[in-house]
Amino acid sequence: MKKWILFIFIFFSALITTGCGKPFLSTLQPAGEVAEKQYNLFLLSFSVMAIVILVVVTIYVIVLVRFRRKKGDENKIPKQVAGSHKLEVIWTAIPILIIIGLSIPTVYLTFYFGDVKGMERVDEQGDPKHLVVNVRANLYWWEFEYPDLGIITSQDLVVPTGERIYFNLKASDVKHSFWVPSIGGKMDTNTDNLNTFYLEFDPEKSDEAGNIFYGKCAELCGPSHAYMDFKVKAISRDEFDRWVLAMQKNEEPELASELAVKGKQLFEENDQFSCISCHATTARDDRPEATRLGPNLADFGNRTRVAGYLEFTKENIKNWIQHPEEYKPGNLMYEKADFTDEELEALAEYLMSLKVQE
Amino acid sequence: MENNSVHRTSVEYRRKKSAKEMRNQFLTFILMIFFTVISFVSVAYNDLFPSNFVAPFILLLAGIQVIFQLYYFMHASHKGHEMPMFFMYSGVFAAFLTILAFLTIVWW
Amino acid sequence: MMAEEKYTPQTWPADPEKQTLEGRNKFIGFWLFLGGETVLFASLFATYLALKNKGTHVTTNELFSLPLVFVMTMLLLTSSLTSVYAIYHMKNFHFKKMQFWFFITVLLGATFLALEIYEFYHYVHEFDFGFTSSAFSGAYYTLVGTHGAHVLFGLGWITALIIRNAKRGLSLYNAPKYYVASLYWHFIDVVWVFIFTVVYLLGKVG
Amino acid sequence: MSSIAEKRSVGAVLWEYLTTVDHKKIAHLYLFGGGFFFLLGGIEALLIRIQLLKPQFGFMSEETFNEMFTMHGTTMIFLAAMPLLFALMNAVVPLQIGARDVAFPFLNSLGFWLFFFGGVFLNLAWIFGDAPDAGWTSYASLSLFSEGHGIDYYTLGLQISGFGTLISGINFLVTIINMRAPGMTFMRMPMLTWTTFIASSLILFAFPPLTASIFFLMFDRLFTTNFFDVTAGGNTIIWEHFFWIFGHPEVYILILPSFGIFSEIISTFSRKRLFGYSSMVFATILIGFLGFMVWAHHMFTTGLGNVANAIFAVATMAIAVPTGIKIFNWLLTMWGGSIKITVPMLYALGFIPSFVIGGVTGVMQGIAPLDYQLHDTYFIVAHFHYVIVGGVVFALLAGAHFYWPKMFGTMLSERLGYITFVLFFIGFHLTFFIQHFLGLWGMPRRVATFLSGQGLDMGNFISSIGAFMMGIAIVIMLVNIVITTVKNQKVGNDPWEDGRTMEWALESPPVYYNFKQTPFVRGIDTYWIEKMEGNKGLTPAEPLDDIHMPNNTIMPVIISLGLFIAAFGMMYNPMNQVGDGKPWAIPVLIIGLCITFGTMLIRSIKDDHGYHIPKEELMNDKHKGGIAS
Ligand code: HEA
Ligand code: HEA
Ligand SMILES: [Cu+2]
Repeated sequence: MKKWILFIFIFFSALITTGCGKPFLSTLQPAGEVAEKQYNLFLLSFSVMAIVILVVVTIYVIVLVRFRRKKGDENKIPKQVAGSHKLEVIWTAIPILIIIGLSIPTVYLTFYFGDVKGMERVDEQGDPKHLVVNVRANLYWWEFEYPDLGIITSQDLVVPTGERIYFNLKASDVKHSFWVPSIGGKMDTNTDNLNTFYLEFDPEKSDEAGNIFYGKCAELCGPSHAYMDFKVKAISRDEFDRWVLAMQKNEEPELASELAVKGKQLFEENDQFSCISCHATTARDDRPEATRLGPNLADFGNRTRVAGYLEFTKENIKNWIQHPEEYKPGNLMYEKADFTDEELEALAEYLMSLKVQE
Repeated sequence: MENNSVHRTSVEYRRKKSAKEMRNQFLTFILMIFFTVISFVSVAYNDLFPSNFVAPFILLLAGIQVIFQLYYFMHASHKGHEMPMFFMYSGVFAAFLTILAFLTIVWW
Repeated sequence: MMAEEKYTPQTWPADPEKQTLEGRNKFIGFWLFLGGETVLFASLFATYLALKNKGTHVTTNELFSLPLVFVMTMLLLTSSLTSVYAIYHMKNFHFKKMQFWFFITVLLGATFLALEIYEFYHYVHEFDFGFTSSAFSGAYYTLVGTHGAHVLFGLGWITALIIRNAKRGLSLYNAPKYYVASLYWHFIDVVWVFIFTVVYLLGKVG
Repeated sequence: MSSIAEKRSVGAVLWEYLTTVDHKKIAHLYLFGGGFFFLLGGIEALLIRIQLLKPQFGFMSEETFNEMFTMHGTTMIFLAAMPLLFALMNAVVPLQIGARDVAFPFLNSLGFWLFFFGGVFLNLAWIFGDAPDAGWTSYASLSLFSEGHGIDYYTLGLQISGFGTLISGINFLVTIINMRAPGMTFMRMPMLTWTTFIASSLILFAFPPLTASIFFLMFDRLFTTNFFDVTAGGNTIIWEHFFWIFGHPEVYILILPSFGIFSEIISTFSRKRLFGYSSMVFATILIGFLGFMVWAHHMFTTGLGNVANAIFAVATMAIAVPTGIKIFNWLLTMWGGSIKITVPMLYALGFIPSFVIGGVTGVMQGIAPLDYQLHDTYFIVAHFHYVIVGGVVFALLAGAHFYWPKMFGTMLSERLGYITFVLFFIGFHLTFFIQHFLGLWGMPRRVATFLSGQGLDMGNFISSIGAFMMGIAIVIMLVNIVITTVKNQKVGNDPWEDGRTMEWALESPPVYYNFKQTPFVRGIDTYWIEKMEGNKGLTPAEPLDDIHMPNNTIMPVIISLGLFIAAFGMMYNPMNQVGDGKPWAIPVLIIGLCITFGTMLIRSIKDDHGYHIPKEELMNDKHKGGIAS
């Protein structure tokens, strides 16, 4: 039996190193400072724990081998030992030392990760030194506001690599939690306060992972909790600046096709819903937060996923518009719509043409 | 049961003892009333005292009153109250932690 | 057996509440219960402190009036003393006097409760400060109301004891019952000491 | 069932169980009640694992999935694990300390029935539609948002059963404080009694915060108050604090009695007294104490601030020390012993490495900055199933096998027992070991499904397979129980032959008054001492005399039923958040409360002095009641 445990131990340890997890999601393949430090902490504590387990299992195996009741010993009465002062001191003291040892990095890193003073730091011109992103979690979608840049995106967070990015986190309906596993640990988005923390994306690791990371909601928030994914595009600072410029300039796109024009009309007024009343189509949405009821669609055409988790195809867009409840039960858009196929086609066409950059 | 005559003297002794205790309890009561009045006065005329003095002061008075209640009115000083007091203080400990947490790490 | 025996002042033992096993069990059990109640009230206090003056249109300062609370406090403190008297007489096997002092305790408690009801009524009607008005009001009414409910329960309990045993006199069977009822009553008083300090007085200070 | 019961009609047996105040019968009730809910919770677990068998399976809807794990967690913790522990505690603790019953037999029965009706109420949610779906933690923002009455079943059901638990806790405390036989000092008490004592104190102090916060949640949902409504000044973090101020001690409420059970089993089957008894006691107390100072380790990512996180992190890790003391004491108890491998012992042996794995992952989670990654992932799920299944469920299964003869007078089949153990043990590790890695690979917990292409398929598949092995194991155990009961082969007082504590000096099952004469305790492991001196039973501490016994009563059932009825009135009151108030609600509420309080009043007014078994009758009774001669 015990060999068996050892076997699975080795088997699974092998699994970590061979990397069953994916680089865009796994905490075991860190791609940023925070996750890196946490991974090291994991390795450290894991090794300590492995030793603890080893010690226990060693004694355990010895005991089982040596002290099983043998044939002929049925009436043997072992010595009734009350205890041993020395031994008890040893196994009290050693764990205390281990715990003290573990406490040092624990406390150090708690304060290290919790240090968000950089958020307010400014350069000589009085401009903020670091990028700050306001994250607002909503029932099954994410909004990312860049307050110093005056732009908003939804679902896809775009960040520059190689620098600390500070986040303000909050939720507008129920509690969620913001988590990009391979970049760093999570932080809750509460309904009653603002949480702050920072992350950093490693340029090389980002390239290796294809510049897209998966983010997840880590706090149960209702039926579609599992679908509340988001993507993080981690790109170089230059690329990022270009993207920001494009976003800031972003006007209503020129619509190439007739279909798209019709889609735009439908988007703005149709007899079922007024999409525009919830969704903005430019990145500079200056309406107050409470009225931004749906994800910003400015860069929709560049999304990698529909509704955060479906493959980005026209078919999926149409399905989503028609039956959102089927894909994200409990979402606050509407249960289902009654668009004709042409209308759906037009809407999808329009939405796919919403791109701030090619 | 015990011998009756022995009992009678012990009854008298007991009576005396509890009468004495009763006087103590009455004294305690007077003190409690006194403390209460002080508490109310120090708040009602709060221009007389700085408020960062009044708050800890009246809490202290409340604490003393509770000790009075426990040890004089509820006889916690008598024999046989070790276990009850152990559990009361454990409860006070849990209570203290809860209140401390709610005063410090619940944000608004 | 022992529990139903008839006693005289001479044979009546020193600690009547602890003479039978049932009595001792009741005694310890009730104290433990009070330990748990301590934590319960601490939870309510903690909540009150966290939600104090939150989301409300009237603050503690505007709401509370000290004279009324002072009178209530005096009533309850005195009732604590009267129940001490009652137990004193129980120990001396003076059944009538014990009943009398418990009766006074009930009267004082009932007056307290009436004033509290008046107070709540006043808040609701004068200040539009109802249970559901704000987070603060909810926390306030829950804390003070739970205390009030304890008073009510205590009144019912002691009254039931007085009536039930009126004809039977003291015995080792009912002595523990009286005793724990008085413990309960003191505990209610302890809680009130904190309520008038933390809720009312600090409400005026802070 | 016991042999006496079999001869009577079904109705009489039923009535006997409804009205019983005998701790041994109440133990049976807890065993069946808790066992029933364990199966229910287990079936829910299996359904969870079916849904997660493969990516985007669609075996059940997302709503149903949320209900499933919420009910699974709630049922397992409140309605299965705790009552099953109560079953064993009830069956054994009074016997271990030489008592004829618990301190408050009436309250003992009331505790059971409150638990039972609360549990039934909670589970009615499945029948009447919406089940609670905000997790067993029911975090306030989501639980206020939750549609339908699901959360109301949760609040009301847990409230009722919570009262029952609190009552039982106080009862055990008083029993252990007051009802010990002469000579049974605190430092001679068997470990199961000690752990029961400490766990009961945790119940005493941990349940009131839960009660308070559940009231808040109930008020918010049913009477539109604003405790957690942020827009009206409320604060959702209050709920989180309260839940964990309760929740963390709760897990020690579960594990400490389990430790007690293993202590008994390990020393029995090693034929040695417990190594380091006093440090075991000390460790138990310390765990209970520290258990109140670590709750915020469930909230590291909530944003309490660095100082709070650091303090709670260190406090959390500190619990490894007393727990380690226990582990090593068990190992050293076996060291130099004469270890006999029986079914209970197998579970104990399986427990040690499993629990250590679960414990050390707990310490890893205690490292706050690391927990930022681990929190709310399957790593957590793995951790707590390792400690709960590998600790508590193993203890329950071990205890059930170990004490079965004492509770029912028959011996469960060893062979089937081995098979159950092997299947359960392998299935358990298969299910939960891989979940550590699922979490590390980025799988959050409480997700109704996962997408393919994220590297999570294989792990989840393995995990589900393991769960089914556990399912088969449990079915085999049920078969074992049925076969054993049908065979009905009676066993003697000390069927394991190495019994050490007083319960093994008694008949299996003990006669209804347990001890004919209160025994005299001369040291740790009383019965062992007597056996070693060649005595056939315990030394009496008193001459044979009449025995005072409590009367049976139906009142506990009625009191609990009243609350059960009132709960419906509460739920459908016209102010409720769902907006489907019913005109009958308030009357029903009042009727229910009247039934409860009226019965309580009757109970307190009507004298109930119990009855006496006369000495003569005892002399003629063939039962020995544990006493030598
Ligand atoms: C029986 C139940 C039980 C037990 C005993 C424990 C025991 C422990 N638990 Fe666990 N825990 C749960 C049940 C339990 N837990 C549950 C149900 C949850 C999740 C709730 C939810 O969110 O739904 C949870 C969650 C949980 C968290 C929150 C994780 C998160 O959500 O982010 C944390 C964090 O610190 C934690 C820590 C611990 C620790 C440190 C112990 C310690 O007591 C363990 C101590 C034991 C050992 C360490 C092993 C033996 C010791 C030695 C061999 C000595 C040498 C060892 C060292 C020096 C390390 N637990
Ligand atoms: C005592 C506590 C306890 C116990 C024993 C278990 C036992 C099991 N649990 Fe656990 N579980 C929790 C407490 C417990 N659980 C808690 C608190 C949560 C968190 C909930 C939340 O997030 O809110 C949770 C969550 C949880 C999850 C995560 C859900 C999610 O986050 O999405 C999973 C998934 O695998 C799981 C699986 C299992 C399995 C496979 C078992 C197995 O060990 C079960 C084994 C038992 C059986 C298999 C019974 C078999 C029964 C039969 C075969 C019946 C047949 C007979 C008849 C019909 C007569 N549980
Ligand atoms: Cu915990």
